[in-house]
Amino acid sequence: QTPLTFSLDFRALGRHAAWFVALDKGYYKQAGLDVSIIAGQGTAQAIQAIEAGTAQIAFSDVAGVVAARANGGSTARMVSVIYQKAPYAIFSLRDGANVRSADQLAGLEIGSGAGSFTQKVIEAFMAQKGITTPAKFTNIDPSARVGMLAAKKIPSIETFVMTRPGVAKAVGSSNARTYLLANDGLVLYSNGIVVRDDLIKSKPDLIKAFIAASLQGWKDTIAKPEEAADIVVKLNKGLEKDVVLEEIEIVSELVKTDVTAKRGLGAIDPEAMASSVSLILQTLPGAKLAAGDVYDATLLPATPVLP
Amino acid sequence: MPISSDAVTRIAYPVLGLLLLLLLWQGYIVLFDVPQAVLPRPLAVWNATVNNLPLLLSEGRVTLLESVYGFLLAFFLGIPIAVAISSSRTLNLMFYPLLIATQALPKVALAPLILVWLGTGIESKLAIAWLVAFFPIVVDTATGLRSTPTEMLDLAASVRASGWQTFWKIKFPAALPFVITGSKVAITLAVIGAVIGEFISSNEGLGNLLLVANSQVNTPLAFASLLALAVLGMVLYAAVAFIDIALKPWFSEVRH
Amino acid sequence: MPISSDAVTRIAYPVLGLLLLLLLWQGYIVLFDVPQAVLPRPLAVWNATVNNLPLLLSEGRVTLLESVYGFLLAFFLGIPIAVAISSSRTLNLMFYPLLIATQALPKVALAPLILVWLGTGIESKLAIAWLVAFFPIVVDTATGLRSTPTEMLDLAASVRASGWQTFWKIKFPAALPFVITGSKVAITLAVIGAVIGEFISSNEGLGNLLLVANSQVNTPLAFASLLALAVLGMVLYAAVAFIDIALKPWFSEVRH
Amino acid sequence: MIPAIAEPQSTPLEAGEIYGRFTGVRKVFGKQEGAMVALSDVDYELRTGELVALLGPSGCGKTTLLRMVAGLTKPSGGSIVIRGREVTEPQDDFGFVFQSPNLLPWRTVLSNVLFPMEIKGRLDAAAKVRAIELLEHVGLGKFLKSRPHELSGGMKQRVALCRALIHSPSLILMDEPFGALDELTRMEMHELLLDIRRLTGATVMFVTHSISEAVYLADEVLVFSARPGRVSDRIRIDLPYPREAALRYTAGFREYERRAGAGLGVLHHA
Amino acid sequence: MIPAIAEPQSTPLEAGEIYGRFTGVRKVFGKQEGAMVALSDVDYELRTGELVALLGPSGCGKTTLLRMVAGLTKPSGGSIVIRGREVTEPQDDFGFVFQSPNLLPWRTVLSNVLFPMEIKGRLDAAAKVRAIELLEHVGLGKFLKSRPHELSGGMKQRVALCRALIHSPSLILMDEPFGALDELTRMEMHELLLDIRRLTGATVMFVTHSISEAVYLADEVLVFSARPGRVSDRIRIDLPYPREAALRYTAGFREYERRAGAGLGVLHHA
Ligand SMILES: Nc1ncnc2c1ncn2[C@@H]1O[C@H](COP(=O)(O)OP(=O)(O)OP(=O)(O)O)[C@@H](O)[C@H]1O
Ligand SMILES: Nc1ncnc2c1ncn2[C@@H]1O[C@H](COP(=O)(O)OP(=O)(O)OP(=O)(O)O)[C@@H](O)[C@H]1O
Ligand SMILES: [Mg+2]
Ligand SMILES: [Mg+2]
Repeated sequence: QTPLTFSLDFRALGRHAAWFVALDKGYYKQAGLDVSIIAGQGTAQAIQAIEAGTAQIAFSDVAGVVAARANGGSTARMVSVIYQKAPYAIFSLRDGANVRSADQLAGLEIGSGAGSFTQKVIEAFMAQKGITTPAKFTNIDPSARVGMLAAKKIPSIETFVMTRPGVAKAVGSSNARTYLLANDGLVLYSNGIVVRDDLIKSKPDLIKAFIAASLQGWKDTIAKPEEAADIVVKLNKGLEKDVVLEEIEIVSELVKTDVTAKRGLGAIDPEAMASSVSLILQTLPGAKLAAGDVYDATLLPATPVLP
Repeated sequence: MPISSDAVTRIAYPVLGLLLLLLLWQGYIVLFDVPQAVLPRPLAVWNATVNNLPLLLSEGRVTLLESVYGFLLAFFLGIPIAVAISSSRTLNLMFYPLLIATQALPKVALAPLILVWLGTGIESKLAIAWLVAFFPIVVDTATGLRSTPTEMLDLAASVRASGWQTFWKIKFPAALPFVITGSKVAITLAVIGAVIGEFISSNEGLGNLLLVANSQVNTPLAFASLLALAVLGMVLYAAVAFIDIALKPWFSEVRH
Repeated sequence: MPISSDAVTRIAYPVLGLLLLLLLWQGYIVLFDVPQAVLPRPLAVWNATVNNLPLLLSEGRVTLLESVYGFLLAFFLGIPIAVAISSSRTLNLMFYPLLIATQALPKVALAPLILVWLGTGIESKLAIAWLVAFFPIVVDTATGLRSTPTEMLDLAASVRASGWQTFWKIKFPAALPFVITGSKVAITLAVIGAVIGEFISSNEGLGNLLLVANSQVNTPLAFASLLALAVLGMVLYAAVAFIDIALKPWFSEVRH
Repeated sequence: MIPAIAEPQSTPLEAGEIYGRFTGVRKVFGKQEGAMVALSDVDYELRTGELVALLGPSGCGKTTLLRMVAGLTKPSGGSIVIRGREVTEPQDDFGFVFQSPNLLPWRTVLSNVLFPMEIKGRLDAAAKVRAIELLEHVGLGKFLKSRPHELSGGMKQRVALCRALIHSPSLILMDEPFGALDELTRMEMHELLLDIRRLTGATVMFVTHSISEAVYLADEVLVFSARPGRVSDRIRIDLPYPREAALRYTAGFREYERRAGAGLGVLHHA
Repeated sequence: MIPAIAEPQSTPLEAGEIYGRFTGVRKVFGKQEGAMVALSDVDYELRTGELVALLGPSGCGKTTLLRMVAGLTKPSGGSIVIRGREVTEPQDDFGFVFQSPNLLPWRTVLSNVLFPMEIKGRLDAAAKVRAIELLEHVGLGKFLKSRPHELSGGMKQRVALCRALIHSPSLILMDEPFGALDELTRMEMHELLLDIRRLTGATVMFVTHSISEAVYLADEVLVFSARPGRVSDRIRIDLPYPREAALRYTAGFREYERRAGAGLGVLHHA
């Protein structure tokens, strides 16, 4: 059994069910891995965790990998893309801004995070759509965003689409409006499995084993969300099962796409990756990187794990 | 029976204060139609508390221990630092500025460093609780040590007390009121420190519960965690205040 | 010329302390091969500082103002609270526990409430800076007010000083060393408070810059922001310490 | 002689009328067990304009009695009635000299003396002139701007004396005011006190350990017995005013000293 | 008489030999301008076993001189040599009674008295017995467990006295030790001091404001002039030991009193 620490991008929530399924069902153990899952504080910090050695594997995003390589001298690399669709969503109230299309973003006030990558993505997305009037971003801490929307102190907020059940609870499901950029033409890879170059070189088999076991977890989760939800709730304190279940359903849509249905979960499409990286590079003036620098698709399972 | 009536007011007034707060809270929600995602009603928080009592207790225990250990660390490392600073001008000039510098830094920002050094276990939480809590102890103790009445120092000098003896038998007892004042601030900061530690990396504790509840927009549970933290803070503060009261006769100059 | 040589040590020692720290820092990186994403080399931070100097200065100015206003708020609201608490047992019993409770709460967790009440402008930042900083002032001042030497109170009573006069002419001056000690802790906490305020909602300030740099894993710039915060904290602390030294003759009991 | 002190004062009582009445005054410190009777059964009538000396062994309750008269502590039993009203709090026209100088360390000598006037809202030019005159009179004219920690023990006590006199009190309560002074200064202070008293008609109660000081200054000497303090002797001093230094060596003076000393258990050569 | 006090002590010097030598001792407070000469030109030879009284007007530098002898302050000029070595720091076998009682408020009376023994690592049963005996001797046997704030001014001063004597010092420095005491207690303290001195051969320097106390106790009285303090008179008191109360009323005693008084500017009836 090889001990292995895996850092999430945040503390454990419903969206992370698959990893716990793989753990609880013993997929990691069968692969000879003794995995411990630790909480993270965002995708950037997850990369810092593998750089620092507190974890060997991270759940982070392409944008994080690009930025870390460009600014921080990092050698992080994505070896499997889990969120094939970017989870970036804009929430608003039906009786308020009621954002349903890209042109509504023009001049819209959006509650966002300081230096948030999403802001830049939204800007690039709007540029793609030919919208010239920029949106107005206001920095609001993630913990306060939904509240501010509910209190009608801000017309719209951006956050991961997995927050939808929370937003629905806060403003009433009949009044919540979700606008997922990925459903309106945004092509952008997001979270996936990230490791350091030196680990790829020294222990490729270990990574392969981890990816394969994890994808098995994802497959099970998508197939049996109820069971997955029970596992997460069992292994993590304070989670509400109905919210967890909803999150699993939402996240499944990001993971199970037409592409992965054919090529298997976690697959990396070079073209999609290239356009993702070029989009990301637009947000990082001065950074010089090729798409090939940020990923390695050779460690994916030989036989695709189909959902 | 004056003692029992005193005991009654000692309980009644804080309860009254709490009731007042609850009333304001409820009134505010009703008046301004505040959504639950911002501020749940007192009753909803109460229900969340009752329903999650075992969870709150077990998580509270974790945070309690982290806070207490962090405070003890702050105390037993803070006092020597205060002593060093107030007795050696060189040390003071060399390290006090750095000490102040650590205080103006947001501890969350130091998270990656601390995690690298101390890992994701209890050590990193203690380190943060310590980092957050030790400063008031250092500043207050140093002030106390520097303001020993000169006559007392003359007394010590006249019997040729060593530096060590002057410290333990004169300066430190004379500074105790300052030390305790610093400890009062430090103990509540230790709770904050423990929570920050949990924010940075933890799967347990009230801070973790708070974040989890928050990210599910489960505000009643989030507020129940906050409530538990508040109670924890008050209990710990009360413990220090109790030591203060127990030591009062030692320092009493009061005439009846 | 003893004055000038004293001035030299006053500068030289802190610089020495800083150099020592830099040496340890660099040594640690070299020895343990720490990646830049975790801890950049001093030189990288220095370069980031120099390259972003105008930015750091302008953002620093924002945070400086927030900290100072927050501290002033904490001071001018903290003192009356300390007075109320140390003079009225009822108020003390009713509200002190609640006060302590606010301290044990992570201020970040109160973000939704504060933002909904005060919006995303400067008010919410000041509120948080105040909330973080006022407690040491309250606790220290209250302790100071409660430990006025009884003979001085007898003196006030004997000339029939009103409560107000006793406060301003006896209790407060006698408590000043405590007030200043509390202020020293409060001023560094005010910086932290301002940064937390910026974390919660702001498009400017060093806290904001830190978040931006962090989210881009631009660690040299993040550390440059931290450095700027540390300098800010030291400058503000020095300002309070200066007032302390200026007031010393007022309280001097020192024999030569 | 000391014009500034002559500020006349409107006392509603004629000299010789009863100014204060002490009935069964008693003071106990501590709770039931461990209680300590500091003073008991003090009955006395204080007449307007009189100067009463309290003489007694250390720890017999002299300070305690003075504090009760000043309204700084309440008796545990009995009552103290001043000008017809029971004392429950300090009065505006009382002046108190504490046993320790009790100066405010953050004020200069001059502003310490002016403290009572500041409190009473009478901090005018006249008050300052008077304070300076008083300080010059006690030999501290050069120390107006000094801080308490720069003074010797006796100098501090003299500042405290000036502070108690600044507002021309009608009742002056003094707790060993001259204990820390050398004989010469002390004698000058005696004359100062007698002058003030003559010019303002103030009533004075003062604690002293010096038998001859008590006899020299007082109209009446109250001798206290040891713990629990009780009045063991009342000695009326029928010596003429103004009293002069030479008086100290007369036979009559010696006899009073002897009697007071006997009350204290001291053998005094007649 | 007081067995506990009789603990003999190994003094390397014979009685009458020179114990200390003061040469041109001078003390200035403050910087250039605004400097205050507190004391100057003090030349004196202190002999082993002698009891020297310092008498002088308030603020003339008596406390300052005593503090310099004790090694608590350094002279601004001149030198103080004790037992052949210049005083630069306090000595083990010195005992100091401060002008204010200076008790530690957090300690009981008994443990305040034992403080020097604790510091010297000699806190044994014998020390405790001795402390209790001393306290009983000064009339505080019932207050062993009291805290300083429960004592009267004179009681505190007596505790301070016991503390200075607990380690049988060979040089006892006392700053107005009996100022706050009533005459009877003061006389008892005088006998205590003379006993201790006789039994241990200790050398004593003490400050007092009482001319008769100085004459009664001392082998030699040093009279100081007012600021800046200087020795204006040295009066050798050739009265027999043991001195007894009756001595106070002899003509010889009176003559000494007169001379000391004259040095202070006090008119004393011969
Ligand atoms: N706060 C207190 N608590 C307990 N006992 C006290 C307190 N204050 C005074 N006493 C006791 O009351 C008695 C009388 O004290 P007081 O100060 O009145 O004496 P005094 O006559 O002024 O003595 P002295 O001449 O020594 O100043 C003493 O025995 C003292 O121990
Ligand atoms: N720390 C100080 N700073 C400035 N001046 C001082 C200081 N200490 C004492 N003095 C001055 O030195 C002089 C002598 O003081 P000292 O205390 O020795 O007098 P003393 O003879 O003991 O008087 P007393 O009998 O009143 O106690 C005084 O004029 C005093 O003002
Ligand atoms: Mg007294
Ligand atoms: Mg003196």
